[in-house]
Amino acid sequence: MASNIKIKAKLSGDIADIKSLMIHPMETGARKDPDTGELVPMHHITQLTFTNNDKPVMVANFSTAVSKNPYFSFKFGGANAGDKLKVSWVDNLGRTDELETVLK
Amino acid sequence: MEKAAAVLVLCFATMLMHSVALAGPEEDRVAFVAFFKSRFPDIPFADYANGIYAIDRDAREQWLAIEDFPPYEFAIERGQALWQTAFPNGKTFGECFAQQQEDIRAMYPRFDELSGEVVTLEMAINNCRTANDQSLLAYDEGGIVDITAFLAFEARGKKLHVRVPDDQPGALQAYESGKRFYYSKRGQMNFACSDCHVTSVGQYVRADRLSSSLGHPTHFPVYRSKLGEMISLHQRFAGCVRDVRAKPFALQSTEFRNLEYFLSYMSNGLEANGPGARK
Amino acid sequence: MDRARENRLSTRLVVLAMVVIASSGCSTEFERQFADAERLRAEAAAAGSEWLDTGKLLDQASEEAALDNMDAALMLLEQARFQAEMAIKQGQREADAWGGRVVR
Amino acid sequence: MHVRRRLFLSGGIAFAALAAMPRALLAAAWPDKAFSLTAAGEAMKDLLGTDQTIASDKIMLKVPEIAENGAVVPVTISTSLENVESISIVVKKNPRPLAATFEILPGTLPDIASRIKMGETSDVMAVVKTDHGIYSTAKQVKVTIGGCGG
Repeated sequence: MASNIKIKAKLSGDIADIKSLMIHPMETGARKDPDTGELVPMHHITQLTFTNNDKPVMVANFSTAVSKNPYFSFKFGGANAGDKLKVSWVDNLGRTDELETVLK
Repeated sequence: MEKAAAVLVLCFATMLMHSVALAGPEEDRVAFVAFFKSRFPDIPFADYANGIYAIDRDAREQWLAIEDFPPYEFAIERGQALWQTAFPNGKTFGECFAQQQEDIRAMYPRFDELSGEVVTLEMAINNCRTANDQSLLAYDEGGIVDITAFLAFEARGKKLHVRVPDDQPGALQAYESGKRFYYSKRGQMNFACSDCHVTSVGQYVRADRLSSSLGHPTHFPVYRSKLGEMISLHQRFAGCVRDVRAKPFALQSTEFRNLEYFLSYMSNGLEANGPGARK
Repeated sequence: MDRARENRLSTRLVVLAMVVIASSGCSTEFERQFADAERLRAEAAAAGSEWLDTGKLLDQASEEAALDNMDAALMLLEQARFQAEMAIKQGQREADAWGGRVVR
Repeated sequence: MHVRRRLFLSGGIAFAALAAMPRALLAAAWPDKAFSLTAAGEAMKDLLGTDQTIASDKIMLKVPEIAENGAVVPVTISTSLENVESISIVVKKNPRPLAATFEILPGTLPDIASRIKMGETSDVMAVVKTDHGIYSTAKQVKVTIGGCGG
């Protein structure tokens, strides 16, 4: 089963450059279904959290204005090869997803 | 004497007409490439594989930002899983193809002498399923688009190599029919493909710049930002036909397959660089 | 979307069948004009030059006719017929004209 | 609130995080009110306590001049300002102007990128909160009506 989150991590010295991409509709709640003409209910990621060896390094708060299949990148210091980076999100319906990767 | 001269002129004119009408695919392609070279002298041939971003420098930067981590990576991954999953009889997709995995994309579309028609990659995938007693995949759904995304990715860097074999008259016929489709006006807007993508290439239609047909088929399937999903080349064809307010043909119809055959031949020599990201 | 199109198409066929049956007896002005416009649409379709909205106009015409809005229905038929005729002419014109656009 | 609770229950991270960084987590509640407000100033007041920001040339905001597609506008923000606590993206003319806000936790660099939706041509503001003030820079992004692209 392919994951619905992808992470690309690059270490330069102790700086980790983290890029992430996830599958999510990010529905604004204002869009009409072209077939039925009915409003598609709001459905979006609210919070995206990254931890490195269980230490939080980034909390990203999203509105519906983040594009469908969201992309987010950031950098943090004090990283080492072998660190365990974990990303997880929660959306407004309470659904979650997560992925763990090892920094190289 | 005068009469003889007239006959000679007539003969010459007929010969000229013949040579024009009988311009083969290779002559067509050379002229096609030369047209774009004269329209955009500064764009290197290879860059046409990047589609509209060869022409639109402003948009190119946004495209590169998306290509940095493109949403189609999920499609490649899903496609790879589908490709590698064996059929119930234990055989795999790979066994249906004569080429190595990375060589498949650039060889399609191809003319199949046996069935007498153009076979696209999508069709070949479904033919493989039929051969293994599997149901056909729908051409407007994810599965087949994902598989072509995977094969496109595997083929990156391989040059398009579509052939119209001399010894197969059906192949030339299919090519000619695609060429005719391409240059025929259609729809309420009365536009031919070539009106936008040759004659007016690079100009604006409202806020959009018209892309070059040289390089049109190299990067499919594409992730369309406006849809938030992957689409095939034929889905794009259908979109264009609808835009000129003509009734679109079915995905993988003879019309669209022949059009793909012609367009792909025009882009021979460009690198396959799909899947792509488009607005 | 495709399903909706199929449904419309089958509605059109049913209407056409009704028209054919009716025309054996005393057919109304609408039925005659519908059959005529539909025949032209089919001719354009066979030539591969059908326009986008012609079928939609025919569907709308039969909807209006079902509601007994005959003026509106006949006007829509007239538009459909005009489109179909133009599409057929376009196809005939292009049988030769396309060659003049080929890049040489 | 229940959204936060679900995140806590969803895995071990939250408990580990709670022990390690209580202050950071407290600051990280999803700001539902700020996200729901329809005026940029009000949203900023709710999120940051003020809509007054100091214009700064130490904030690098990279956005396209003309968006290829309003559905996917790449935004990159970085800053050389010290002690950054958060970075926010505000799209003045969006129906709900606050697009996203990022907690820059200790050790994390103030250097982020994302892709956002824009309904129409608007100023895009990068708002940087540090321990000594709130700074911003803005650029206009033109959003055009297309429909025939690619």
